Amino acid sequence: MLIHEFQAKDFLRRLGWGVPEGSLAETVEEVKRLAGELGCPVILKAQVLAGGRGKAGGILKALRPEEAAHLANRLLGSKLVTAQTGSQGLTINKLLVEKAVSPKKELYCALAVDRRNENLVAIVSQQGGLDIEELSRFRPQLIKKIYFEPDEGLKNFQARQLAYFLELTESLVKDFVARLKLLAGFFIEKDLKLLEINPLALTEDNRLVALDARIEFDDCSLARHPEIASLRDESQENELEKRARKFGLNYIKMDGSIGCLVNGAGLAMATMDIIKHFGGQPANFLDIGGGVTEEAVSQAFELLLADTQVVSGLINIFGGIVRCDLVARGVVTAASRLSLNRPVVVRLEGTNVNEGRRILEESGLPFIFASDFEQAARLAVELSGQPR
Amino acid sequence: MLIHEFQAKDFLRRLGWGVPEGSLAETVEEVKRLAGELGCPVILKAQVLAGGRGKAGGILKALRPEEAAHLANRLLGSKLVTAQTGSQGLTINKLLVEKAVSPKKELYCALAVDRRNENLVAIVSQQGGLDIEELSRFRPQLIKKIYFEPDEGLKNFQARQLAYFLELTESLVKDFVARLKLLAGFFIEKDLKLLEINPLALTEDNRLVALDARIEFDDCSLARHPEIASLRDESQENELEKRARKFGLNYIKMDGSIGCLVNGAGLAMATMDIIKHFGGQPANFLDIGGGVTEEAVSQAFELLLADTQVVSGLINIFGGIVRCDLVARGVVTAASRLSLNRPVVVRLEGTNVNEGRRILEESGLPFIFASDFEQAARLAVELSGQPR
Amino acid sequence: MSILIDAKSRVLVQGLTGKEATFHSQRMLEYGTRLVAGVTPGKGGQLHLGLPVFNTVEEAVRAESPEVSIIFVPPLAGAEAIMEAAAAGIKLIVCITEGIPVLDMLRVKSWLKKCRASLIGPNTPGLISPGQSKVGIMPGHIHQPGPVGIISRSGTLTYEAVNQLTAAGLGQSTAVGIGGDPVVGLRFVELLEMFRTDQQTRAVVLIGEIGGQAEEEAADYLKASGYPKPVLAYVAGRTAPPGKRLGHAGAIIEGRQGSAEGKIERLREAGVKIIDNPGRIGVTTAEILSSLH
Amino acid sequence: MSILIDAKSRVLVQGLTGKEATFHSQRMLEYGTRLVAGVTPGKGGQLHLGLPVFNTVEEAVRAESPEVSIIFVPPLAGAEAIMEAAAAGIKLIVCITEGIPVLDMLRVKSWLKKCRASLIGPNTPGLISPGQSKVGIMPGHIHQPGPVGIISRSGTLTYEAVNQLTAAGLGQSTAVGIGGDPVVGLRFVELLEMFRTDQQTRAVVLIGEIGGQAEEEAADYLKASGYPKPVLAYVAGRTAPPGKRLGHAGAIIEGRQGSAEGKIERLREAGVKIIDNPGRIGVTTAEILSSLH
Repeated sequence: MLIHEFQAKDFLRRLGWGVPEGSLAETVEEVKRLAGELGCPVILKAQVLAGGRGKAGGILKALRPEEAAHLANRLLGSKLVTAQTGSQGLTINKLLVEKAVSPKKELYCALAVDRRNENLVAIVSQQGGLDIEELSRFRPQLIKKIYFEPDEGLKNFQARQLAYFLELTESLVKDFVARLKLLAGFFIEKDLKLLEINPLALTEDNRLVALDARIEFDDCSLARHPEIASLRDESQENELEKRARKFGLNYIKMDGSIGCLVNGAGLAMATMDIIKHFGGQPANFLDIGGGVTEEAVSQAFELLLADTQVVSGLINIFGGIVRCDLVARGVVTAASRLSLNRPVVVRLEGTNVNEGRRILEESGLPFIFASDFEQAARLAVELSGQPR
Repeated sequence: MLIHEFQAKDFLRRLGWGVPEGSLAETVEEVKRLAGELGCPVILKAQVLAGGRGKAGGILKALRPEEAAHLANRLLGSKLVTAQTGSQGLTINKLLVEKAVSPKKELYCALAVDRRNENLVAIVSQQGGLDIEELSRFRPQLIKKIYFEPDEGLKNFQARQLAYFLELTESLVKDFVARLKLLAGFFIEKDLKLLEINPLALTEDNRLVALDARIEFDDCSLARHPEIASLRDESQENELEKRARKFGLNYIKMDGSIGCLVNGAGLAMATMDIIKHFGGQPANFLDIGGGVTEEAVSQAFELLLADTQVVSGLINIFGGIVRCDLVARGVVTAASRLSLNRPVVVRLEGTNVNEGRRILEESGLPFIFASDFEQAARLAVELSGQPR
Repeated sequence: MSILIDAKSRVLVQGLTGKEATFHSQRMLEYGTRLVAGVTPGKGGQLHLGLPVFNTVEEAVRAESPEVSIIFVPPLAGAEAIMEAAAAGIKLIVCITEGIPVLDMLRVKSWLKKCRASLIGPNTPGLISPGQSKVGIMPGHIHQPGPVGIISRSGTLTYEAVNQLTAAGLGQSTAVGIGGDPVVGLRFVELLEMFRTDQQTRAVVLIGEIGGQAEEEAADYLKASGYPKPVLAYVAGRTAPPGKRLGHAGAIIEGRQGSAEGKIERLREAGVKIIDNPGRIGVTTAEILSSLH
Repeated sequence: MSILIDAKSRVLVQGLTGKEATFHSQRMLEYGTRLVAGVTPGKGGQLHLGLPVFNTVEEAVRAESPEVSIIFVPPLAGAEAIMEAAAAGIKLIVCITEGIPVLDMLRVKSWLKKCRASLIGPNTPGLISPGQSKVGIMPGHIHQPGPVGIISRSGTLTYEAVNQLTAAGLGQSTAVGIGGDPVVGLRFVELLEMFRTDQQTRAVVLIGEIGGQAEEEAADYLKASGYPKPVLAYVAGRTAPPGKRLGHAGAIIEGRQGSAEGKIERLREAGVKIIDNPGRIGVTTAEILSSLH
């Protein structure tokens, strides 16, 4: 679970890190007032839960309070589309208004789970900012990584290695070591997946200031951190995706014409792959998961049909934990409620397949049955009007 | 550093463990009042920093408040000599007055550092009480040990293994697991060497109550736990030993006639061994340590001579970190202050030996020089009037 | 032969008395899996599905000597269940549980190293040596004994692959789901090595997925080892949405690896037969195997 | 030959710029020890005693390739100093520091296992291969090269033993202080094994102490290995006061081991020549060695 920049900076502040002077605003008037109080230039930062805000115009500088108000007026309530939001974008409900900081140097500092080494990793770079990924490819010598285990924590000497790598002055070394250790403790205690400070500004007066911060928690651990779970901002979720999550469904909207309902993420991806293979375009990724209920299946099918771009549907179920009859009942319920007006290809296999097929057949609804995966995909693509 | 039973029980109570109802008293009147308030029978427990109090008469039961007062009058201010106090015993300044608990069963529970396995160990036994050591020799199947690492902590499943081994009822299993984990966390956080609850009573109404508790902290870690260091009860230390500790000296009073001043614990033990080997009796163990100052040496020599049982002295120094000249200066200062009236054999070797010897010789004091370890010991024994 | 489990494997079920575990344990017993005991704290001494239930894995091991354990417990108890099994001396642990926090899994991996135990999963359908033993939740009837080894990061997609193979007349030696989580126990490489020396196995099918580096590692291993058996692979997710990015750190840590195209390219270079159409896993494998003669 | 260190060993000093470290580093340089660098955080770039100082062990290793590190830091920084050396790839670490908390040392031991590094100490005078290299704080001049290996839990008592040997005309191959703390790095057994195959060493003198089980382990090892060289032992503390007891737990954990008599008995049974009079360590060793001819 990603949290907003202002929430991440709150955590950083509490852990002793310097952040720019600033405050959150939800109206143009507040932005103008804050710009006046803080003293211009100020930076307005759109609080949407996605990266790539800068390039998308979500981070703007204002030289006067009037300009701040003008920009805020443009940003607040609008949708910001970044490389990570998808084409619908995310609504800007809040702006973080910060006094501008002009750094002498921009560093990079992050803590993350490294699944490859099955360890935690602390990463610093002498050159932060937007080009950090390019840097990691072409000038890896400017980046230093230190691995550590969750039970052992980050050691003083490891933090020191990073501090000296950043060529900080001796007084900052001690500060940085102490704070990075607090950060690592926080990371471990709260089950983070990522904590990134980029850029970490080194100011003219030799202070470290976190100009931007990204914190991502492990969704699987939220049950043991209710105080973290409560930070979720539902306004930043796509309506369909939010509805899906409520029923334990994994749904991601895409731009094609074939709506898919599948059990299992791997089979769902394979279903999309095969649709493309035959020249079709999937309208979504939808995994109903293993512990699904009849009601959730019903919701899933409604979700699929709620997408007006969908021309044909494809239900692909390989029963294991999930029983085909349960899926069939859920689908029939939803189809009856909605008056099914688009062709839906059904392929059932595995646990209770015969019972499932019987339920669908007896529903009298116009399902088209396929005998195997490949045939199902072919049919769905044909019916979507985009055959190869 | 050992703490008192009442201090240990305070920690246990804060960690959710049941302890008998009771309170601390320093006067006979308080004891009587408490006995009345708690309701008899009560147990009076001498708060001295040593084990073996029960067998030594430091733990007594009173059936009426008057009896409690009577017993308190006998105990308070007296010296309790147990198998672990040495012959001088320890002064009883405080009594813990507790309402008597009659257990259905006496269990044993401890956490400790196991230096052999270089790990922490949790130990439980279905049969606690005084015979636990015998039990460990003759019925080891009644004892269960679980090893765990400080960074990993005690796991739930490990605590469960211990709980089921104790054959607790299911509701107590959950309690015990939760509390034992808290105990292990405390052990690790505060750098304990030992935490022992013995006996751990299982009462008729199926509660666990810690009847006695022993907590020992690692002296080396006290610098990072000032709140623990402040629990030290100096009134429980031998005056000479306390004075020694203040100067960083390791002094233990014994019953012989030859006072020893040595650098290094191993050489100090070897010095005592060789004295016995030649038929003498050491009056003390005294290791001046490595980082000793001239003033500390001086204090050490005064300490040695302050023991009126001392007939002869033996200074055995193998200079390494410690310089012989520094030792010589310290000794001369003390000897001059005290008017040295007993023969002292000196054996110096190692760093700055010549300078040391010169200082002693020029002092005009009656030191007797030995050329090697064996000769020094022989001379000291002869001068103590106990030749072989 | 087969790898990891066979008809003689003695299997413990952790969390046996739970609803899901009960359902799947019944299916395993029906399949012929030699379940010998269950563990549910607080239910020690009971019988469940005819199996003795113990409070701790330690007691179950002492009484029934299981060699394999399959875990059905809630996500936040998953890591401890794995550790308990390893500490009690179980050498193969299969964790069905989904949703174990990733930091817990890092701790588990250190623990397993100390205990020298192997883990399959978590978030796996388990594994099956058809006709011998099923330690998992996959539908047993779609499998049949035969020459194809399967290693998969997916659940239902594995069933799909198995179903296609069986339909094409090809049975399986062992089919292993390694689990879909970021941190899992045994990965492609270790299992490929086991299949390498398994006499029953004549070809291996890998079912990969976008994300992580398991496929790249497999490619490197296959190239370096001069693998003696044909290996086929389908990598799911070529058309998947990009998904939420793990900040810049992801790119710094993982470089440019993790994409379906990258994985496919690396596997192809290592001599792996790439299956583009996931509807043709069975027939492609049959073609390859018949071309061996 | 010798064990662990010789004239070529490149040695790093952690905490070099401190007072004690400075004093003893000068003595080591005078003795001929090949000190190559020092580490003191915040003093990187300086020269001290003519040696380059680095901020981290990692930098020192990269620049000067030391193989051995000797540590002089305050007690509460001791454990981290050892870990830092091991993490940087140093394979032999000598920790002079006294008073490291025992839980810190438990953590250090796990860490060393992962890094495959060996530790001498803490709370040790260090080790010396006379005439070649001294990595410690012992007075160098009392040593001379020769056939006797020494392993000791004590500090000054080791000097006493060395002095007696030298006086008896016997030099030393290597003298190692393993440290007096409850948890230390290398113990008697590992070092006995090194002396076993060292050609220069013709006899080994053990200096033991009451407490712990190191002597008992040594006895078991000697008995089991059919040790080919004469071993002599003096165990200090037969007359020591009983000391404060570690509760009942001590007895439960350690059983009846740990007393001087117990240790002596076990060593004697293992064929070790017991020295009763610590004033006769040198002459007894000389007698044993001359009787070999």
